[in-house]
Amino acid sequence: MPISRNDVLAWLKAVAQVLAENREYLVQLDSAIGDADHGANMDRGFQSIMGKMDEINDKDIGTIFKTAAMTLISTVGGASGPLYGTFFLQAGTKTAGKMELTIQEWAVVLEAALAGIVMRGKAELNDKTMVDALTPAVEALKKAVGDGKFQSEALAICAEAARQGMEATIPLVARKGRASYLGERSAGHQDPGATSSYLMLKTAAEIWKNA
Amino acid sequence: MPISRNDVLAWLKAVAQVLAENREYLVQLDSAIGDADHGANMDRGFQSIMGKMDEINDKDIGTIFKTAAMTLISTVGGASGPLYGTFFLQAGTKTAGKMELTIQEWAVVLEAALAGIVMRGKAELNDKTMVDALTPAVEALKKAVGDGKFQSEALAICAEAARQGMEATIPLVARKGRASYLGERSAGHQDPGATSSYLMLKTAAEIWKNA
Amino acid sequence: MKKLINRPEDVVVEELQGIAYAHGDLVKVHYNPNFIVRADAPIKGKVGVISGGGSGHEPMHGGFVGMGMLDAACPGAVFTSPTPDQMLEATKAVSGGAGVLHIVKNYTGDVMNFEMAADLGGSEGIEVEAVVTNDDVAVQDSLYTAGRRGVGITVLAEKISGAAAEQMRSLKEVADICRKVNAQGRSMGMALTSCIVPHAGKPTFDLPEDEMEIGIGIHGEPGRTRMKLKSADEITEMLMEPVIDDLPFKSGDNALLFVNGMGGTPLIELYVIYRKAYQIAEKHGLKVVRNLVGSYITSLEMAGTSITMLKVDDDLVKLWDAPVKTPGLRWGA
Amino acid sequence: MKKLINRPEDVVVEELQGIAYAHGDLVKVHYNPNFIVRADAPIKGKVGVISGGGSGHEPMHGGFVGMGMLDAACPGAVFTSPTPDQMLEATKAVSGGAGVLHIVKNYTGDVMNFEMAADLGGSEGIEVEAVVTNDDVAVQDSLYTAGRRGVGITVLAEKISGAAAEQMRSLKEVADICRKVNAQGRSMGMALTSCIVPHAGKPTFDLPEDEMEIGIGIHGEPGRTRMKLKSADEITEMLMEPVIDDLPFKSGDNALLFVNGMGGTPLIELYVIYRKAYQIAEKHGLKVVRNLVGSYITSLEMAGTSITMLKVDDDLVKLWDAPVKTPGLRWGA
Ligand SMILES: Nc1ncnc2c1ncn2[C@@H]1O[C@H](COP(=O)(O)OP(=O)(O)O)[C@@H](O)[C@H]1O
Ligand SMILES: Nc1ncnc2c1ncn2[C@@H]1O[C@H](COP(=O)(O)OP(=O)(O)O)[C@@H](O)[C@H]1O
Ligand SMILES: [Mg+2]
Ligand SMILES: [Mg+2]
Ligand SMILES: [Mg+2]
Ligand SMILES: [Mg+2]
Repeated sequence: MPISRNDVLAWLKAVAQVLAENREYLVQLDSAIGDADHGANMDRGFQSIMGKMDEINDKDIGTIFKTAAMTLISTVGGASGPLYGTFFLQAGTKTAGKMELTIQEWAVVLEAALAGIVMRGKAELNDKTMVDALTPAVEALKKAVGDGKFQSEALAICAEAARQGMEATIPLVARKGRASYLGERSAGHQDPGATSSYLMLKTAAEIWKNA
Repeated sequence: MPISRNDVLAWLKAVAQVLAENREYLVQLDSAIGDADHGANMDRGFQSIMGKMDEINDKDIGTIFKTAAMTLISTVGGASGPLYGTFFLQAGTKTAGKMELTIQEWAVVLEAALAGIVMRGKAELNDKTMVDALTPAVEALKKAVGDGKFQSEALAICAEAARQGMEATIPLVARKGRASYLGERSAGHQDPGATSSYLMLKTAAEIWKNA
Repeated sequence: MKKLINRPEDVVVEELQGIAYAHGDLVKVHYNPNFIVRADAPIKGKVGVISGGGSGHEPMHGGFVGMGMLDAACPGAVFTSPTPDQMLEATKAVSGGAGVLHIVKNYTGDVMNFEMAADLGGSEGIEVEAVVTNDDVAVQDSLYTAGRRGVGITVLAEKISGAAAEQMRSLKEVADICRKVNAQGRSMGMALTSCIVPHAGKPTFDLPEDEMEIGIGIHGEPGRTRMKLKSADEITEMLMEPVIDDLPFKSGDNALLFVNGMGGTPLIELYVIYRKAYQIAEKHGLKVVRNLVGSYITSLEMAGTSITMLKVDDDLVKLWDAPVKTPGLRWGA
Repeated sequence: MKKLINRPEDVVVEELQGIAYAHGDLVKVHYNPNFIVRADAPIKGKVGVISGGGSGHEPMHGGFVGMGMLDAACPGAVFTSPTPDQMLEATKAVSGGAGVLHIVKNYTGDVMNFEMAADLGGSEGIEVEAVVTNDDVAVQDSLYTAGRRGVGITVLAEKISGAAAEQMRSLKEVADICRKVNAQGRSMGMALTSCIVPHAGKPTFDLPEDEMEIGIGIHGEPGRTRMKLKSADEITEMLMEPVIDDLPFKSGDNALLFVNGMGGTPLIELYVIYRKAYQIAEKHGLKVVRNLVGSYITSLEMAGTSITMLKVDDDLVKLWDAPVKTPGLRWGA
C-alpha cells in the first residue's frame, strides 16, 4: 500500500514525539562537540509543526511538507533550521498536489530533500554532518526499491543505513558546522544532526511498516 | 625582671610570626561571619611592622608602639586597622620615653590600649568583638598584679582570661562589626578579632615568660 | 580558585595599572598611597567628591571617577576598607577650595578609617563633610548595632552628588543632596554562589547547588537566610517587597530602579529580574522614571543580584540625567 | 543549574520585556518575530545596520541598538541563530531607502539563516549587503571547513559601521568599512568555566578545578586545547601572541585593544588582563590608541576572557569616537 497523506501526518507526529523523547540525548551529543542546543532546536521545531496540524490535516502531501518546512525555518534557527527546512521544502516541491506516494516516489522525494541539504550546507560525505546519515540512507533505499523489496523492508534497510552512517560519524574530524572549530577534538563523538536524521528515518520505517 | 625595649621588639616579632602561622585560621573564622580577610589584614599589618624593625631597633618603647600603630593604621585598613592602630597608639602614649616596663606598668598600658579600642569602636562587652577577649584579660592581669603574682604567672593568667573571653564569643549574637549583619546566624562562631587579640596576649605570656 | 590573576597580593596594584593604561584620558592613578583621581583635578571652586572602599566591587568606586561623578576613589585591599592616608592624600588632591565630600559606605572599617583620616588632620584646613550610606534593608537597624550596610544606593549617591558638585553647588548643598539620596533609597541583595577572596583561595561560604542566600551584602558575607532556589520572579518579589515597604514608597511616587549584578551574573538574567521588578513597582503605583541595569557594585565573581529603589523628584532626575564621563558610567559626554 | 530565570523557554522573551521596560527611550521591541529596533527607525536616507545571533551574548546585539550603532538586532533562542523571518521583518523596519547592511557572525547557522532571509525575498526591493565577520584565530581557517568564527570584532564592526551609517555614507561605503574592520581585526578567547545553556540545565563541558580551555568561542563550545590553569600574565600572552601574529600587526601600527569578559568574569580581572595585554602590545611596538574593557560579547555565565586587536587608521578612530547612544555602549550623547 502506498504512503498516504495520513501516513505522512502520522510520521510527523511520531517524529515530534521521538525528538521530544530524545531531546536530552541530542543536547548531550551537541554539548560534546557543539553548543548544546540541537535537541532543543529540533523539539521546538517539531512541536511548532504539531501546532499546525489542524491547518494541514486535510491537505495534500506537498502542502504538508511545505508547511512543515516553513515552520521549521521560522522556529528552529541555528544550522538545523535552514537545513531541515530546505529538506522539507524540497520534499514539498516533489510532492505538490499528491495525496499518496509509492515507495519508489518516496525514494525520489528523499533524494531531492537530501540534495536540498547539500545545496544549502555544502557539506560533503565524511564532513561529520547529517549528510553522513542521509546519503547512505538514500542510496540504500534506492537500491532496495530497485531490487524490488517490499516497502516495509525497504524502509527498514534505509533506516539501518542511516544508523550505520550516523555511527560512522564518530571517528570523523568535523569539517562543517560548529564541531569543525574543535579540530581533532571533534573525533570520538557522534554527530547530533546525523543522529536526528537517523531518528526521523527510523520512525518512518516503524510508522509506515504496515502502510 | 621588667619588660625591656628588646622584649617588646621580640614580642612584635613573635606576634608577626604567630599571625602569619594563623593567617588561614583567622581567614576561616572571618569567612564564617565576616568577609574572609582578618587573617590577611593582620598578617599584612605585622609584616609591615617587621619592615620597620631597623627603624625602631634602638628606640624607646613609646616610639616602638607608635611606629607599630602608624604602620597598622596605614597598611591594615578594615575594622582591625583603626582598632589595633588605636590600641598601639594609646600604648605608645603611655610608654613615651620608656626603656622598660614593670608588670604593673604593662597592666596600665594594656588597660589604656583597650580603652582606645573601646573609644574608637564603641563596642560593649558581649558585642562579640575583640573587646570580649581584651576586657577580661586586662581585668585578670590587674587582679593578678594586685595579688602580687609573679610576672610570668600574671601574663599567663592574662592570656588564659583572653582565651576564655575569646571562647565565650562563640554563642554570642554579634552587635558590632560585620558579623552583626548576620543577626542570629552569627551565633555559634568564634569572633576572629577576639582570636587575634588572644593570640597576641598568649604570645606575650610565652615570650616574656623569662623576662 | 579559578581567577584571571597573578599573585593574590598583586591583584589591586595590577588592576590599578590596567585602569591607568585604559583610562589615562579620564583619570590618573596614584600609588602609595593608592588612589584614582580625575585627570583634571583639582578643579578650582568645585566641591571635591571622593569615596573609597575595599577592592572587588568594580566598577565601584574607581570606575566612577571622572567628570560629573567622583573626583577621586581610594581602593583598599580586596574587601578591606582603605587606610586613612589614602583618604588624606586623595582629599588634598581634589581640593579646589570649596571643600570635599566623603561618601562612606556604612561598614565599621570604612567609617573608622575615614574618621581617622579626619582625626589625623594634615588636610590643612580643607573643609570635609562625610555622608555615610546605609540603604540595605536586609540588615535590621538598631542603635546598638553597626546599623545597615551601605550598598547599591552608593552608586546613585555618587552620580547625583557628583552632578551637584559639577554644577558648582556648595559643600553643604552637595552633602545635603547626598544625604537625601541615601535617605530616599533602599536596597536588598541575594546570591546564587559565594565569591572567592583571592588571598583566601576558597569560597567564603558553601552553597549547595539548589540553595541561595537572601540578604547578602557585597563582601561575600553570608546573608540573613538561606533557602531553596526559587524562580527569578519569586526572587525579585523577595527583594522588591521589603525595599518598597521600608521607606515606604507610596503609590504615585517617582522612582529610579537599579537592578545590579554581583559580578558573575550575566546581563540576560538582570533583564529578566528588571522585567519583574518593573512590574512590581507598577503594581504598587510607583512610576519608574529612570533606571540602571548592569553590574555596578559587585562582589568579585559572585553570582547574584541586588535591587535598589530611589525615590526621585525633579531635581534628582535632572542631576541623574546630567552628563557623566567615567570609565564605568557615561552619558551626555 | 543556578540562574536567575523562570522557565528556560521564557528567558529570551522575558529578557526582551525587561529591555523594553528599561530602554523604551532608545529602542522598541517587536515580538513574533522578535527583534529590537531603534525607537526612531527607519531613518530616511540612512543605511540601516542590523545584526542578529543567538541570545546569551548580551549586551550583544540587542544592547547595541541605538543612535550611532545598530538599527535593529534579531535575537535567536539561547545560542541559536535567529530565523529568516526575524531578519526579513527587521530589514523592512529599518529600511530608510539607502539599503540595509547585515552584519553576520560566521557560524553555519547564522550565515544560512541570513542567506535564507535573502532567498525568501519579500523585502520588496530593499538593497541588502551582508558582511560576515570571522576574526577568531583559534580556529584554523580552510576552504574546506566552516572557517573562522566571528567573535569580538563584531562589536567593533557594529560600532564603526553604525557610525559610518550615521554619517549618511552609502551602503557600499558602510559595507566596505565593515569589511575593513573585520579584515583588520583578530581575536582569541579562553574559559575558566563552562556556561550552562538554560534548556540543557548542566554545563556544556566539565572543566576540573585546575584546568582551563584555550581557544573557546562564545557558545560554550569546548576550545582547541585544555591545559592546566596558568597565571593571568601567561594567559594574556597565550591570547595576545597569536592575535598579533596572525594579521600580522607590525611595529608602528595603531591599534584598538578590546579586553572582553565572557559573562562571569568580574571587571577587576579584566583590568589585570588589560594591563598585560597593553604591555605586550607596547613590546611589539604597537600603539594602543583606543580601548574597550568590559563584558560586551558574552557566553552566558561563562568565566573567561577574549582579546580583540583592531588595526586602526584615522578614519576608523574617528568613527570609533563618534557619538553612540545604546543601552550597552554610550558616549558623546
Ligand atoms: N554545513 C552543514 N551541512 C550539513 N549539516 C550541517 C552543516 N553544518 C552543521 N550541520 C548539522 O547541524 C547539526 C547541528 O545543528 P544545531 O545544533 O541545531 O545547530 P547549531 O550548530 O547552529 O547549534 C550538526 O550536528 C550537523 O549535523
Ligand atoms: N566596633 C568594634 N569594636 C571592636 N571590635 C570590632 C568592632 N567591629 C569589628 N571589630 C572586630 O574586628 C574584627 C574584624 O576585623 P577585620 O576582618 O580585619 O575587619 P573587617 O570587618 O572590616 O573585614 C571582628 O572580628 C571584631 O573582633
Ligand atoms: Mg547546536
Ligand atoms: Mg573581615
Ligand atoms: Mg574586610
Ligand atoms: Mg546553536
